[in-house]
Amino acid sequence: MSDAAPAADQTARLQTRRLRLRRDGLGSRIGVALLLSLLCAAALIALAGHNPLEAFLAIVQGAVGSQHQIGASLNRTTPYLLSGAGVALCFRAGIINIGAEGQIAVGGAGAAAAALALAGAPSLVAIPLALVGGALAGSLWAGLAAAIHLGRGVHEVLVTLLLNFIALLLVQQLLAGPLGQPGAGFLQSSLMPRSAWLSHLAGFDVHAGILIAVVAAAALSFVLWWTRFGFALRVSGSSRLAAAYAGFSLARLTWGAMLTAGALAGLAGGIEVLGMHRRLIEGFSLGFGFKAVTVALLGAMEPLAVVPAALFVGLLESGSLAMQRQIGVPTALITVIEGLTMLFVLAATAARR
Amino acid sequence: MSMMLDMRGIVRRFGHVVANDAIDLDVAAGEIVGLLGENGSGKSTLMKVLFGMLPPDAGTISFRGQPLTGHTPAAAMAAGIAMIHQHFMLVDAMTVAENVMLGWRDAGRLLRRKEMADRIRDVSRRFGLDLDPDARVAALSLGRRQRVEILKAILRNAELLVLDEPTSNLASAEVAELLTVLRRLRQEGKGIIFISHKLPEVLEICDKVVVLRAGRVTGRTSVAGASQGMLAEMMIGRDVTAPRPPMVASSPGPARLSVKDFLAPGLARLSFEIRRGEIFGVAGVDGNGQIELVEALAGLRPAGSGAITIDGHDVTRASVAARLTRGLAYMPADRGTTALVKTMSVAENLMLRDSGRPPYGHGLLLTRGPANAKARALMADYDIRARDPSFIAGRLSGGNQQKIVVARELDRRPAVLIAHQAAWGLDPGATHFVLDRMLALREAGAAILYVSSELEEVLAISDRIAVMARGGFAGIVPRGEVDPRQLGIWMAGRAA
Amino acid sequence: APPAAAEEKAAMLLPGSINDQSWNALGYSILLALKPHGFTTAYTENVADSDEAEALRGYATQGYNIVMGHSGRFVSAMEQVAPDFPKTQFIAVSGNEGAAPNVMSIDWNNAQFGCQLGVLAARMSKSKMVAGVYGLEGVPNITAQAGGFRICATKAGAKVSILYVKDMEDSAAAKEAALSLIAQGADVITGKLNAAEAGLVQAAKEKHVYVTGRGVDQTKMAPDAVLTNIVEDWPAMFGKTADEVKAGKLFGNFVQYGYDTAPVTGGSLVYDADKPFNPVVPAAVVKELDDMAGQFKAGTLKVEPTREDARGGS
Amino acid sequence: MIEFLAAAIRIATPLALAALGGILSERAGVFAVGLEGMMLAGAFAAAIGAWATSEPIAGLLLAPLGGGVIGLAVAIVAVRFRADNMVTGLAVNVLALGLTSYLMRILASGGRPVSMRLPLLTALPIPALSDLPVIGPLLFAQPPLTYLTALGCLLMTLFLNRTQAGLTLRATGENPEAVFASGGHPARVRMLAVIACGAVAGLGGAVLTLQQVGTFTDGMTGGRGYMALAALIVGRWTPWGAAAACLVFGAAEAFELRLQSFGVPVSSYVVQMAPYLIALTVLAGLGQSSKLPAAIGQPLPSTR
Ligand SMILES: Nc1ncnc2c1ncn2[C@@H]1O[C@H](COP(=O)(O)OP(=O)(O)OP(=O)(O)O)[C@@H](O)[C@H]1O
Ligand SMILES: Nc1ncnc2c1ncn2[C@@H]1O[C@H](COP(=O)(O)OP(=O)(O)OP(=O)(O)O)[C@@H](O)[C@H]1O
Ligand SMILES: [Mg+2]
Ligand SMILES: [Mg+2]
Repeated sequence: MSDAAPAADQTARLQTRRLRLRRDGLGSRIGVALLLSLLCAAALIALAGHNPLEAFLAIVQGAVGSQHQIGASLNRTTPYLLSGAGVALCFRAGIINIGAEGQIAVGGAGAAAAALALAGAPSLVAIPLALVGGALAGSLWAGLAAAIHLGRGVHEVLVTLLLNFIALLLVQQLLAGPLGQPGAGFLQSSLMPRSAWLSHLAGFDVHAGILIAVVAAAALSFVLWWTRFGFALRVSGSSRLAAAYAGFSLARLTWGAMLTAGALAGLAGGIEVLGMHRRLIEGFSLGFGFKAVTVALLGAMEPLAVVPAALFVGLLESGSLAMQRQIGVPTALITVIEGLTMLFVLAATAARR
Repeated sequence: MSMMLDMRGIVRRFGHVVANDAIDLDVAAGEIVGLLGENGSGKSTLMKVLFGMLPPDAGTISFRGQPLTGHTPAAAMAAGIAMIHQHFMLVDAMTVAENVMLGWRDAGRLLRRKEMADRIRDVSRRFGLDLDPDARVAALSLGRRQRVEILKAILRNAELLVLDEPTSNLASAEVAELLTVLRRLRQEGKGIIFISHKLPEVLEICDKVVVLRAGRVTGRTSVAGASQGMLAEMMIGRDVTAPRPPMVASSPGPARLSVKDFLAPGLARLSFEIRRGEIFGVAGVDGNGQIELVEALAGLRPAGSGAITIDGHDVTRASVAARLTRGLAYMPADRGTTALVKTMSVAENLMLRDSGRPPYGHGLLLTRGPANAKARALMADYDIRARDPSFIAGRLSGGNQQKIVVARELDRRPAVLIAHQAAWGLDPGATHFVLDRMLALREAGAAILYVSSELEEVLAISDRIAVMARGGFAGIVPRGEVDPRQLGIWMAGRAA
Repeated sequence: APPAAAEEKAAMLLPGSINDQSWNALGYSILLALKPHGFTTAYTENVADSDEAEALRGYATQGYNIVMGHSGRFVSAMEQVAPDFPKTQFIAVSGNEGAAPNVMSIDWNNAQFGCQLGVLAARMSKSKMVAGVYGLEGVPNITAQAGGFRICATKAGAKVSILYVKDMEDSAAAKEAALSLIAQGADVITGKLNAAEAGLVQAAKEKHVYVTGRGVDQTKMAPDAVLTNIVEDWPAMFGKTADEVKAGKLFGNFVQYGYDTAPVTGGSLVYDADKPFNPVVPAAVVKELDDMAGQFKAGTLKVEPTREDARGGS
Repeated sequence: MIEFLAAAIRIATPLALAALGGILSERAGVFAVGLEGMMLAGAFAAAIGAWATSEPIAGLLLAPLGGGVIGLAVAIVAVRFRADNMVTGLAVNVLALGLTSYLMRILASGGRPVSMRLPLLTALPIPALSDLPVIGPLLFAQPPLTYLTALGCLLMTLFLNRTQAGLTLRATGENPEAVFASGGHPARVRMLAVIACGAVAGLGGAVLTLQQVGTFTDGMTGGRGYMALAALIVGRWTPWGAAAACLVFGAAEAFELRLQSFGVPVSSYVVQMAPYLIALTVLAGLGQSSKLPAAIGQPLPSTR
């Protein structure tokens, strides 16, 4: 067979996919949803007595107004991208994993423990091992959820949720105990050894995490569309009966998806610790997990599309800080925008299902 | 004579399909009208329009002198129409009494449970329905469930009763009981619309018959003096009866599929063998263990005890994947959610069970180029009419969807094929095609288990025929020795 | 950016909402207190932990001379950001470490005030059982106050029980914790919580026991139940530093105010505008507490609580 | 001991009210993940009502409205637009958190923070009964919303089992087609059920503001909605069962506080895990939730 045939097939496939996107108008419907939530936000800003345009301008400037701001936004994007891609993978398989929050927390602790243990090791050893430590810890936590879910038939939403609460307490316990910095003014670990700091990219205040995250999202997209495992996940997400009929083990798929998502969330935690705080600090993971769900949804559960989705949330949040600094619109507004966006996107994408 | 129901010029379209094309239908009090027609001829649609579940695109309905337009099921019921759907509309988790009270004004806003239970017992006794108001519907047989539906209609004083294929799920004893009840209702002056594909019972119970074809009325006749052949001709029109594929007596080879002392929930102990080049047909009323049997063989349900071997290899506890590797193919009856993933493309559905093997995949990876090429080839071979392999399977017509399943399962050159309702919902051409492929597979030496509730189909292609009743085989006969009366007795051998 | 014409600017980052009627509201008042010292002010509330560095950097970039973080948790982020802004003074409220040259922590001596509350509680208790409700076990200023409370109340002859709640903002849970302690016989309750402090006062009010609060507002909530409040005098602590920063000085140390740093003591016990204690507190007890303050000032009395002193349980 | 039970009852009350609401929603076939947001909105509305009028009754009237608004959002997105129930629930939780905090800020409008000191609903001892030994003070000297919770269990049980509306609601969660075919409106039933769920859960939130704390703070429900959700599953979707499960959770939390007082050798963080571990253990012990309403989470077929 000539090489031309598959290539032709591929372009045909891409074309139909693009056509399908256009015909279903998925992209434009998400666009309308975003627009609607911004309109609602504008109304709320006006209600608070501020000028919505001015506020949005402040958000934009705060998000991309300078090289530094861009870097900050990218850093903010990183954990959302990583954990959101993992959540998207689970959602694809029909597993509602809302445990990213706890997995990030535990992952951060794992990375911190590894980095502290590796004091003295060169960066080339310390950073990868610490990140692996974070990913492993996140996986472990997600695995625990999978085990309870599969073993005892408890709904995954409840398991992952309850484990979130436990994970946060666990990290506090670690900080009050073995990982804590003696005499520190707060629940925090000692500073990581410098060799474990995730370096900044030249010229930007952005750490290497964003690269890892983009690579991970691309890898996940590859897994989803080009591997048998991804195929099985997609089948089971569409119909569990069909997946069983196809000979895929639902339990194994659940393990696979949960462990992968856990590893990514753990990695996100590790990157936060090594790249942002340079130490494990109480509450560093609060709220990431639920936003990962927003991001996965916004990205229509497609890891590559999670990139712009995470970027959107990252920009929005880093911009919103600037908004409050400059014109005093409360940041709670951003939570409102996120909630509204989720709702509108849900309605928009479900309408034609 | 003034008609109880008067439907005039009903038109209903679904996209390009004209399901009802200017249909007129009258029913008088104390009359049973048979509604006949091939699959997809528009019977159910017409009834849904009558019952207010679908708005018509044109036409008028008048019931007992009152016009019915833009109505809802609630309004239809209030007017005195009751509908018994092909798939029962009962809540399994609730009791008979609760199902009866659901949505019924007389039950009161504050439910009068005791009074209702008494009334249920009363009517149930009067019509010989034998229903316990406190029984949970989930625990009732299909025949009983249907009686619950009839009970609902009687209790609500329905004047017009619509029964959409009420007998297709019933054993013959149950059918007889149903017909008795219907006669009784006719005596009481109710009107009845009776939809069925089974001509003998139509001739037995109906007063007149209306025949639909492709959404139009192609015949009306009074039953007196009508014959089955006449009705069949009105239904099928110029199309001659489906040609029966020629069967050559098979030369029995060694056993390929063997089932010994097999026991699983919902099944009685089963033992049988299917040999090389043999089609083993399983007939019987749906719900007698067919689904349990095929799914257990396919590896989708846990086995209780006993042994299943394929070509001498024990697969009793093997996974679905392991059975696939041993050469077991399976066409499930549930096309919608098991056999196909409707949101995925034709190509992806063709590789559903073979994604780990060339040309679809290699190791952990999918090989999309070769997979698409293969899909094109299969689409040509099996006449799957889709624009290209990336077309979404759920948007194809039912027949083309089924062809995907057939292509996928046969292309693997299976040693053993389990086909469950393989021609379900297919038009005659497509049915013919599927049966042809089965026979070709038989020639190639496979062992085939062909399970269908359509006796005709089973008789047409099986070397041996078994009848399933109450989870076991009521009897097995070779093709040459089939006695239709005996088959009927076996089929009815199921508790009411 | 062009140098702002001799404009002095101070910004405050708050970990929670300024509406919590407790810790963050206090932080907001610190900021307001800098206005008379000639600063224009700005604040950001609900700063997530992951945003701390970013928010600090944002204000520093905008040319704020003083950038404050209203929790010890900000120290870590300040240490990261400060080297890039050598002219900005970063101050962590209630941290306990500094970093030269421009990250400082300011706190008050929790142990001294905790100790005073311990004696007050022991004296006012009829059951000789007193209790404290805290959050974040192991954080130094919590350890200091809870430990100081236990050491001194025990010395004064009372049995002490300490409970930690999961969330310093969850008043319903804190109230429940207080109720459980009262049920066990405690008749004076103290604590160091944020929004949840109101739960303690509410519980004491309902069960007719005594409580200490964290601000005169809480006296208004339950004038009969509240014995006194620790009113943290952050404006004074910060005002002093702010003036020096304005004069061009930078600090990289940890300053702890207390009775020994008078006249700025970092805090005081206040019942309402003109009284330090609820009138039910006997004069003898008031005198005893005043004497303690004197001893702290003179350095003759020192309390140095350990994690063990602040442990949960009785 | 009595105190311990009293504590369990207090902690259980907001959970139980929310769980009662959740039963309405889940029995009608919509997962009640949004309980947290509904409670929070209810707590907020109650606080606003009581603060603006200085009358706790006004808060009591507004609370169902607050929760109901969130219920309406779920109803529109999950029922009308047929979006995934779980994710919709999570989304409204985020929305409620943001919206209540934001509106609090608007009230404060940049200046001095509003200091909400709300009048609390006081205990209403039932004459005679409250004088009974032991159970008198325990059961018959409660504040109004606690009585309402018990009454709610009773009414809800009657409603579900003894009324046409309750029958229809249950049937909608089991088999909406059957409801449709018997003349009902499954979509309407689900919408109403979810809105009612919001209203009842809103009262659950009001317990916190009007009966326990007397003020509103951001995110003050602190995960109680999720515990209520777990409770109604443990309680097998029955009002008394869910209430019993809430009492178990309440007892677990009361136990956790007392455990700390005994001075166990682990830190408070470990002890604080107890309620969640207990919930998880109970759920795992129950195993497969076999009696889940059959059609829960399944969108209604479109009429198109
Ligand atoms: N909801 C629908 N959407 C699109 N097409 C429909 C729909 N319902 C029915 N049709 C089409 O209308 C035609 C008539 O269908 P109908 O169900 O009335 O047939 P029927 O006579 O009841 O067939 P059967 O004997 O199989 O029950 C068919 O072509 C069918 O595919
Ligand atoms: N044949 C059917 N059997 C069962 N359910 C159906 C059938 N056809 C449609 N439905 C679904 O049942 C629901 C009917 O609910 P309902 O009648 O309350 O909604 P509606 O008709 O959209 O609106 P309204 O309440 O305003 O009349 C619809 O969601 C519809 O999709
Ligand atoms: Mg039909
Ligand atoms: Mg039919």
